[in-house]
Amino acid sequence: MSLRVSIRHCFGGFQLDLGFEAPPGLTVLFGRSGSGKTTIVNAVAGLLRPDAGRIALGDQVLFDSARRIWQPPHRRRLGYIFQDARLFPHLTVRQNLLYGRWFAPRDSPPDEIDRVIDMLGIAPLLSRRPGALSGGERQRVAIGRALLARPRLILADEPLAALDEARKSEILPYFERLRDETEVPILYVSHAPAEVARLATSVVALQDGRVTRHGSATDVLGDPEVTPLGAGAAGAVIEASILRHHEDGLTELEAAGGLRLLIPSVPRAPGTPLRVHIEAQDVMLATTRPERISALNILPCRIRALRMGNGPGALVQLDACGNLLLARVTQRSVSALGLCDGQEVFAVLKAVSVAKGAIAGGPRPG
Amino acid sequence: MSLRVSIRHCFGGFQLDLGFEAPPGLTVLFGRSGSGKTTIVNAVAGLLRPDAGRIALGDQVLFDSARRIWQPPHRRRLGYIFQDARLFPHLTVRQNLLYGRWFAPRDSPPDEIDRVIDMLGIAPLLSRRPGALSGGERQRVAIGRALLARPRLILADEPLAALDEARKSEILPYFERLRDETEVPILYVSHAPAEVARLATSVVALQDGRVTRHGSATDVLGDPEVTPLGAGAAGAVIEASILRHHEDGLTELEAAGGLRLLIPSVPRAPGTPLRVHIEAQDVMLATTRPERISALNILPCRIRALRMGNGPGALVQLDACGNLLLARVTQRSVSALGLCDGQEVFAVLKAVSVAKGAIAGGPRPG
Amino acid sequence: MSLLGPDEWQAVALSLRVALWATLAGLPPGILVAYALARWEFPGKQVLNGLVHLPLILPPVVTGYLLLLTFGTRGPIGAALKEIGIVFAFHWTGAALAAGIMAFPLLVRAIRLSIEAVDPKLEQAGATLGASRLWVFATVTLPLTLPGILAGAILAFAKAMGEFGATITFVSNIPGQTQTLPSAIYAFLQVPGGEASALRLVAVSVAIAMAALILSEVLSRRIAKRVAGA
Amino acid sequence: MSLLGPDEWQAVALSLRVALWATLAGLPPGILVAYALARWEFPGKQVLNGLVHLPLILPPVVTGYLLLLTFGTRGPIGAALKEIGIVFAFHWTGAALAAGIMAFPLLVRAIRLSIEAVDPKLEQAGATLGASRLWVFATVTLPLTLPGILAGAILAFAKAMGEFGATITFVSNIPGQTQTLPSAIYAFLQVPGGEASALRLVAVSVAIAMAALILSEVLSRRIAKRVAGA
Amino acid sequence: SGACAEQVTVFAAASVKTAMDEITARFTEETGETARVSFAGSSALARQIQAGAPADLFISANPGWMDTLEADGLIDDATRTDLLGNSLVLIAHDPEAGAVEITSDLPLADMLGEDHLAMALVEAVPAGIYGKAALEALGLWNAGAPKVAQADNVRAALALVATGEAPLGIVYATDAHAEPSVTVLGSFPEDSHAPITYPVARIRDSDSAVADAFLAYLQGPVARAAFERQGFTVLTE
Ligand SMILES: Nc1ncnc2c1ncn2[C@@H]1O[C@H](COP(=O)(O)OP(=O)(O)OP(=O)(O)O)[C@@H](O)[C@H]1O
Ligand SMILES: Nc1ncnc2c1ncn2[C@@H]1O[C@H](COP(=O)(O)OP(=O)(O)OP(=O)(O)O)[C@@H](O)[C@H]1O
Ligand SMILES: [Mg+2]
Ligand SMILES: [Mg+2]
Repeated sequence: MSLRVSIRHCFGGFQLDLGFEAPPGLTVLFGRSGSGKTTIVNAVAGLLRPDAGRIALGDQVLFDSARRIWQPPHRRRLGYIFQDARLFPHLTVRQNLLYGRWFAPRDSPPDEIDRVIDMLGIAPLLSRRPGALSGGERQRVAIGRALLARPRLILADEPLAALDEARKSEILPYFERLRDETEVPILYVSHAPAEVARLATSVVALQDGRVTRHGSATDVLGDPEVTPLGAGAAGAVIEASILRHHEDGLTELEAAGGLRLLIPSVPRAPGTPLRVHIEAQDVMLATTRPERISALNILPCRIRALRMGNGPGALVQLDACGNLLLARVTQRSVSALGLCDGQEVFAVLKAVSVAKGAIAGGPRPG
Repeated sequence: MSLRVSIRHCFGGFQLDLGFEAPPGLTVLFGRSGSGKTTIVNAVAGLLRPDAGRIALGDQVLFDSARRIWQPPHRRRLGYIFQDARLFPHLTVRQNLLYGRWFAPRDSPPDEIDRVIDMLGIAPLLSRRPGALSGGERQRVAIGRALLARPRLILADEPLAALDEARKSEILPYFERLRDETEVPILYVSHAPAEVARLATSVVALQDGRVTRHGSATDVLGDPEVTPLGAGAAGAVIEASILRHHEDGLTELEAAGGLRLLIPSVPRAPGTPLRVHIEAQDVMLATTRPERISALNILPCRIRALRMGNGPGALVQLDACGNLLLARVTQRSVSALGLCDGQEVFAVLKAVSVAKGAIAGGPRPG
Repeated sequence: MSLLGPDEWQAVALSLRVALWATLAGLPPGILVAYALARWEFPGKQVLNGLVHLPLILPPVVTGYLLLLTFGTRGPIGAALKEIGIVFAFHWTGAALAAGIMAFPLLVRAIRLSIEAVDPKLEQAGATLGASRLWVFATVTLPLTLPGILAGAILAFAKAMGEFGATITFVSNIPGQTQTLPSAIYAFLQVPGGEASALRLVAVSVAIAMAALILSEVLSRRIAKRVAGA
Repeated sequence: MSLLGPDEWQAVALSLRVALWATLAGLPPGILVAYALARWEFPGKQVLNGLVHLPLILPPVVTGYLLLLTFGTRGPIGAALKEIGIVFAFHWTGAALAAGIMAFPLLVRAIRLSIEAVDPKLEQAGATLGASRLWVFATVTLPLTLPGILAGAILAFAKAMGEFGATITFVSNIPGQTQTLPSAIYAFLQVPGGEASALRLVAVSVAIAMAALILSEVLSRRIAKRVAGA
Repeated sequence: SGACAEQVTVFAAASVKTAMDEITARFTEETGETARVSFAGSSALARQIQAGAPADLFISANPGWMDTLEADGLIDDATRTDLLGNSLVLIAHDPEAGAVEITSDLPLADMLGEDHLAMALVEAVPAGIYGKAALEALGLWNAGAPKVAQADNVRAALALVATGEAPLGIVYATDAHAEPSVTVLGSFPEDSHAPITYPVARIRDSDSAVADAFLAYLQGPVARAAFERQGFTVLTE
């Protein structure tokens, strides 16, 4: 089921005017503070009625200003994780979690509740009220409440911003599973490049209420022109699949053109598609194959383009067996190594760099 | 001025029992969701009266249960950036920003307000009310409100969590300047390893209401035993100072033992102390000096310790001219290269990796 | 207890019954009207608002007289209701009606203020989770409004315990039937030497209202504590 | 306008003056008491709370009589005040006092509810920024309580416009001095055939109160809009 | 429609409460029948009877309201009787005050000085109406009018004098009679105002079997004694 959004809205000084289609899977809304992300999510949720436009989820039209269609929020069957948690202060954590269930069809697997509670680590909080929770605890309960409503569409507005890294790494796989194993489309607002790279099926980049770039995660994140993430986050996304597992705990991946990559073990069956986000700053270049070095991935490539930055850095687009790869190096190295377009070089990258938070089950084809 | 905290408090099931001394500069409170960070900050602010203990800022005792001393919050002259912004809904953004000024001594530089408003990018919002702001805008106004109160102590509870990377990178230097150029101690709660590494003079690691580790940022972040940041964040911190600026935009640093490092230009005068956080996963090892490679920093080191992980990885402690360095490599590389304790190796690291968000003006000596 | 005579105990019992009914029966329409005034926009809203406040503005005698004209056995509504067996005129139900109407503005204002203080964002959260407007009202708005409902109820109860002008004008002062504490007090105050008897009744009335007041404070504190999350 | 005679116009003007003063003079102590009841814990809190509600519970005549005993020229307080030139007895100020006291519980309850709805977290934020309790009250609590203050004021005004029992008992009915609209209305209703005259005065009274009501709604909506951030 | 047959419901002006309480108690003792009395202002009671109140008898303190009911055909004209009479007195707060003769020479304005003369509402309440008529007849009204503080009923006027708020007042003799903290200065001449009467009548729709018996009892010796104890003049034989 895909979500089609095309809306115009005006708040005093702020103009929102955009359209995009979120394919099945997880679509990240990405943009600076005040660019209109929450406004879009609210419009999809039915909490804001845009001045004009149309919003449709699959066949179902949620809003159409031309045809005067407006579904009220409670008919849309959403799970909205608000930017501010918005827990019900008079209900216990358990009652908050089960709130959506009262109104949802009763066809859920019986262990789902326990699974979600476990994943979020909120079992000890169940009988408390939101007033007695910490910021992160509140946010986790809000995530649980939305997920347990058995929604047809999940809206997540910076759901993990208040959480520590360890907790994030426990919750991220759940979103991955939601994305991969269910039909529920997810609209996800995030500022964190690692989260975006890991979760996004498609990315909508926003600026001042307009879409500046929209496409698959691979496209948007691999384009050195689009670095809304801040320069540090530029990187390439390679679609690969698991080739085999080595005995010393490494997993070997194969991408297009027979490109092989070694990464720390991923507990999935061989053949599983995987997406790998390789940050430009983790890639070194060498003109001869380096020997006796700890890096396990030494990939022969050809330089496709060389872009000098304003500072001391340069961004190099590489073609590795047909895969796009980005490397960020200094201009001093460019001249020391005599790098130029079309040159054959070796990209050097560590197995652990490839692994860090940037591996994800690839989105289902289609 | 240093802040000494030693408190005991009990909430239903949760027990807080800890003590630490925050030296001048910026102290990061670091720990998982629900570990007691906000509780400590509230106690320092005077919003929570702990069951027992003592809190002193320099000579001034803010709280002492034994001597029945209790300074009410408004006498403490704080700038508290709340985890939830807590803006005054009936005041405009400008009135919110200036609120603390009514009560502060009037000795502030006249351009301070404009400087803070500029840094936070909230000039277009000044006449709005908080109800019409986005989440990130609200958080920025909250930061400005606290900073403009001319506090003697800044309490920041995840101040940047709701902001995009670009905005963060605009605000972080301001905290650095506050830390380095004023006497105001800062107690800073953060989950983001990059922020911690960049800002912290000292780090207090918390777990379940207790201090598990406390020391200078260099110590806590360089200890491979303490990786509360998640494995990805383990790294070493090297205290260096600017040696000179090169014409191609690079800056050369010198650390203890004459160790030289090249990083993208830092706009500070030669001689300025700098702190460099080098993540373990950004360091490669080679047994012969690599040639014709883009990495600019190739540091001769001796292996001090080799620690095999449970997975496929290993953490290597290196001595680089007396500086501690950490490298995360695969066990396969360890055996391929025949790494062992005491061996001489080369640590290979890119200038851009050293630079990424992990450079900071070193804390003043003392 | 020999503090009061049998007639007087009857008046106490009747007053309690009247005040309780005035309060309880007033709550559902009071909540509805308060919600409508707080959250809806509709034509005639100001008229409704004015009507609700009317008993406060009019001298109680006038309110009582108007009630007598409309709900008396010969009044347009009174006659119709009598057909279906509901009688207000010269009956304790009439005293409850009068007290309820006099207390209604207090009830509505307190509840309305509380409803206006409920954060609409919480109601929105309920809606996104699938709760219709009615369910959101029942599960979010109403529980969060409880302190206001309690405050309104206690105001209404106190007012109903003290109401006299409209009641005596509407349903007279028939012992055992419509003689509430305040009308008994009134009668004592009309004759020489009745002050002492009046004072005893005043004391009883005040004691009852104070007990209700303290009960409401305790309840309301308990509610507040629960929401604050202790 | 020949709708009313000169005496009646005088009563209208006096009623307005009395109701306005009763409301305005009641506000400062009303806000103080409401704040104390909402936010402080002190011995005798329940007693204060009871006292505040007393005028609601007592028959107005009793309240008026008690006022006469304490604030009359021979009463303990009245005598003292007379020394410093403040007279309530048989004076419009006495009518304002009576109306103000009768309206006080309504005022306090509305304001108290509003204060209780102010998020203490905002007050804490004010305190951390250096505002003392008084400043926090003035700059945070009070502005956020405005809707409740307005609601309380309009209730009090309406009540003061309609109050009669306590007023006439305390200051009686001296045309031009203490004859308010409600006592004029009462007088008309005492004589056979006086209904029509009473009705005209009722209409005037209702018109004034409705105008005040609508004004308060407009103001309160404006406040709400500002806070919601339009 | 009246009340059920075993009892009689009397609507009586509140000022006769003390005597009526005594009379109904004796009536029940003697006959075993109950008499309930609803005490309120005459105007309220009359309007309720107009609206169909279940009253059997009406004792009004204001003949005007009885006239109104009679005109409306609501009472049994034949049963209407002037039951009680009363007189007006001038009272003072000062216990030392000596008796005065109330004539047109009474220096009312001087006696009041800056202070007030407490009366019931002079246009609305019988005691006030009679009082005003008496003052007018004596030519004292113009001097006294600006000083009159009108209470909503006689008892409130009495209270003003009792507390000393007003030094002088005009009330019924029955009220002054029972209030120890006022002094009666003198009675108004009977011819200075219309006779003060409390008419009683049976309500036309009354179907109480006891009503006639109680009406007779009210005119009997027990009732007479009770009324007289309260200072009323009993006008029936
Ligand atoms: N009023 C309260 N009553 C009971 N328990 C409380 C109360 N406030 C906080 N707690 C508990 O105390 C613990 C510490 O809370 P605190 O807010 O200090 O956590 P934190 O470290 O700031 O977490 P986070 O990163 O999620 O904000 C939590 O387990 C929380 O549930
Ligand atoms: N009620 C309102 N009235 C006027 N302007 C508003 C209102 N709500 C939002 N805005 C403005 O609209 C813009 C978009 O707001 P929105 O909340 O969608 O931003 P966002 O992308 O979610 O930002 P953030 O990352 O900070 O949460 C902001 O500039 C904000 O100031
Ligand atoms: Mg937002
Ligand atoms: Mg916290």
